[in-house]
Amino acid sequence: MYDMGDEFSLEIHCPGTTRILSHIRPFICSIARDMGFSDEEIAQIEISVDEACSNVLSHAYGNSLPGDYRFDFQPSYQIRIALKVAKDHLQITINDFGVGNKKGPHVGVRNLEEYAQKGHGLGTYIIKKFMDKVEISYPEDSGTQVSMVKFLSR
Amino acid sequence: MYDMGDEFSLEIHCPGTTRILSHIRPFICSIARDMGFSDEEIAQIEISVDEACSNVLSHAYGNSLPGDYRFDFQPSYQIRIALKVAKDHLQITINDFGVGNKKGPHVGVRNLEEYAQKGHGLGTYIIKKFMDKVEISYPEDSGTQVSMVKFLSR
Amino acid sequence: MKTFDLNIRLETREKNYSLIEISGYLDAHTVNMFENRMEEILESGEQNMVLDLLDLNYISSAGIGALMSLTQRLRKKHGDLVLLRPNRKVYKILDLLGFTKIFVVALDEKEMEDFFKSKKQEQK
Amino acid sequence: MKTFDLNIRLETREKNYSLIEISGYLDAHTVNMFENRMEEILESGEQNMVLDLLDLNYISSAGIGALMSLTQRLRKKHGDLVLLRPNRKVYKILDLLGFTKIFVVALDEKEMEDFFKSKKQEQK
Ligand SMILES: Nc1ncnc2c1ncn2[C@@H]1O[C@H](COP(=O)(O)OP(=O)(O)O)[C@@H](O)[C@H]1O
Ligand SMILES: Nc1ncnc2c1ncn2[C@@H]1O[C@H](COP(=O)(O)OP(=O)(O)O)[C@@H](O)[C@H]1O
Repeated sequence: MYDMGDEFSLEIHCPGTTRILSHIRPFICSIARDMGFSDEEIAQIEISVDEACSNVLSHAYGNSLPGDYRFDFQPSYQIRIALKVAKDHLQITINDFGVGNKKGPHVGVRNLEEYAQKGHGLGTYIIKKFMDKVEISYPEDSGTQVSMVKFLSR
Repeated sequence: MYDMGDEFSLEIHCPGTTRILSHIRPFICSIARDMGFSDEEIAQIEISVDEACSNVLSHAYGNSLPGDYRFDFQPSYQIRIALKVAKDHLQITINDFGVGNKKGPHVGVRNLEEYAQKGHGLGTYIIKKFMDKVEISYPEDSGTQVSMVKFLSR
Repeated sequence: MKTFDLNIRLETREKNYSLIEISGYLDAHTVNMFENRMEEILESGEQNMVLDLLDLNYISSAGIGALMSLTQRLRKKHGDLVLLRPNRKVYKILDLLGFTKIFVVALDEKEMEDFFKSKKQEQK
Repeated sequence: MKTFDLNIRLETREKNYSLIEISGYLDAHTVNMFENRMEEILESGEQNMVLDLLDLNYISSAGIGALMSLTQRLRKKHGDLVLLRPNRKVYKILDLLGFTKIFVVALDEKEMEDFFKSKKQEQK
């Protein structure tokens, strides 16, 4: 576990391509494992980060509609992932430089019945279900910011 | 393999703590594997990046001498790792904001006999042995920059 | 050698179902390939599909969404989709989200065969 | 539960050597812990040490350096360090760098015992 007495932060800046997702996941899992999260919690953190990043790819850069997964490769489209590793929690903040909330509110479904009908909105549902704190905001200089926190249970 | 027709880049900014090394490694390996490098080549890339990062921790921020491994945790001390994924090669550039070449030239041993005597200088030896191109420079606004390239053999 | 992101292998076509092995990960990157392959199998007239998930290491909402619409389409044809022996991690994610109540999940081949038997019984 | 970075377990003290299991990774982060533990065993008067590397997943120059100075110290006492069954990856790195010519590497227990036998012979 991190016994350095102090928290620390790190950042990843990567291009908006789906290919990157499978590389981000082991990195996040490695850090979560090292902090002492359980296998189940690690899986929850892994998918939550993946969902937020996938959303950037499918929504932030404006060439797709909800439910329409077209993940074009556009290298100038960035995702920034900031991690703050603290004694009792992990905070992950995902930023993009896309459309923000101009396309409509960033909300997920409320339950699986709603999802079964609509066929989209599951990503945000997952993040809210698995993380202890979730904040979605729209910084002026950037598109969307999704900030999530998971506390260590022990 | 990356068949997007174009290369892309990504960056990691992380604190100068040895704990980070074990998280960087799987990330680098995941990308190298995806590019199509062999297991042996992946292991070579993994250790080369690890050596360059370890050198930042032991030398860049000025509280240790060659051969004296004291890896103090100082969160303001940063390592920047930039990856350029291209069709036929992977370029990795490691930057720090430390002492640069003020402490003396950045050279490793020439062979293992020299290493057996001196007891240090192995890191640079490894990087030069395993990577196809290595450039060490001292940018004005930063400490040391180690840039390394590995070509895909197929 | 490169390990593939997603491998899809049509294992057998039994009398009542197609058995398809899915290995690797099913995320936003691989979901298109998955959907295209499933489309081909659907178009061949299949009513029941069994996905062997033993070597599936990861699934995200993109993958779950693809499983969802596949299930819905097969059920419209009075068929079904069976998820066979997902690993602990994939099962846990599906379960925590409530999808084990929506999908037919079979932990082993016996459970899968029992499902098809009892279904046949019902349809009589 | 946290999987440890580096685990060191003194397995047996045979007549002629200590067998120590090393699992995890041996890098700049874990090398201090490794050196401290080895120091304790050295101070207990041990002349020959066998490190069982079966579950060692990674080694960097920091780890190699620690093995190097351990080897040099044991050889001064007319003893030796044996690296027992390193995995493919660790072996490959040591080999590509030329360290399999400097260290005593035993691919299995028989090779290790043969090494000690032939050494005994020599010393007679
Ligand atoms: N990074 C983003 N940029 C812009 N809009 C977003 C972003 N992330 C999510 N959204 C919006 O929030 C909605 C809900 O997202 P989500 O719950 O993941 O479901 P889905 O991706 O299936 O639509 C999206 O349809 C989109 O309108
Ligand atoms: N990031 C760095 N900043 C400053 N000096 C460095 C850096 N990396 C390497 N050096 C210098 O280069 C020398 C050789 O490094 P290396 O071959 O890794 O061996 P070692 O770390 O065992 O000394 C170091 O002793 C140090 O003086």
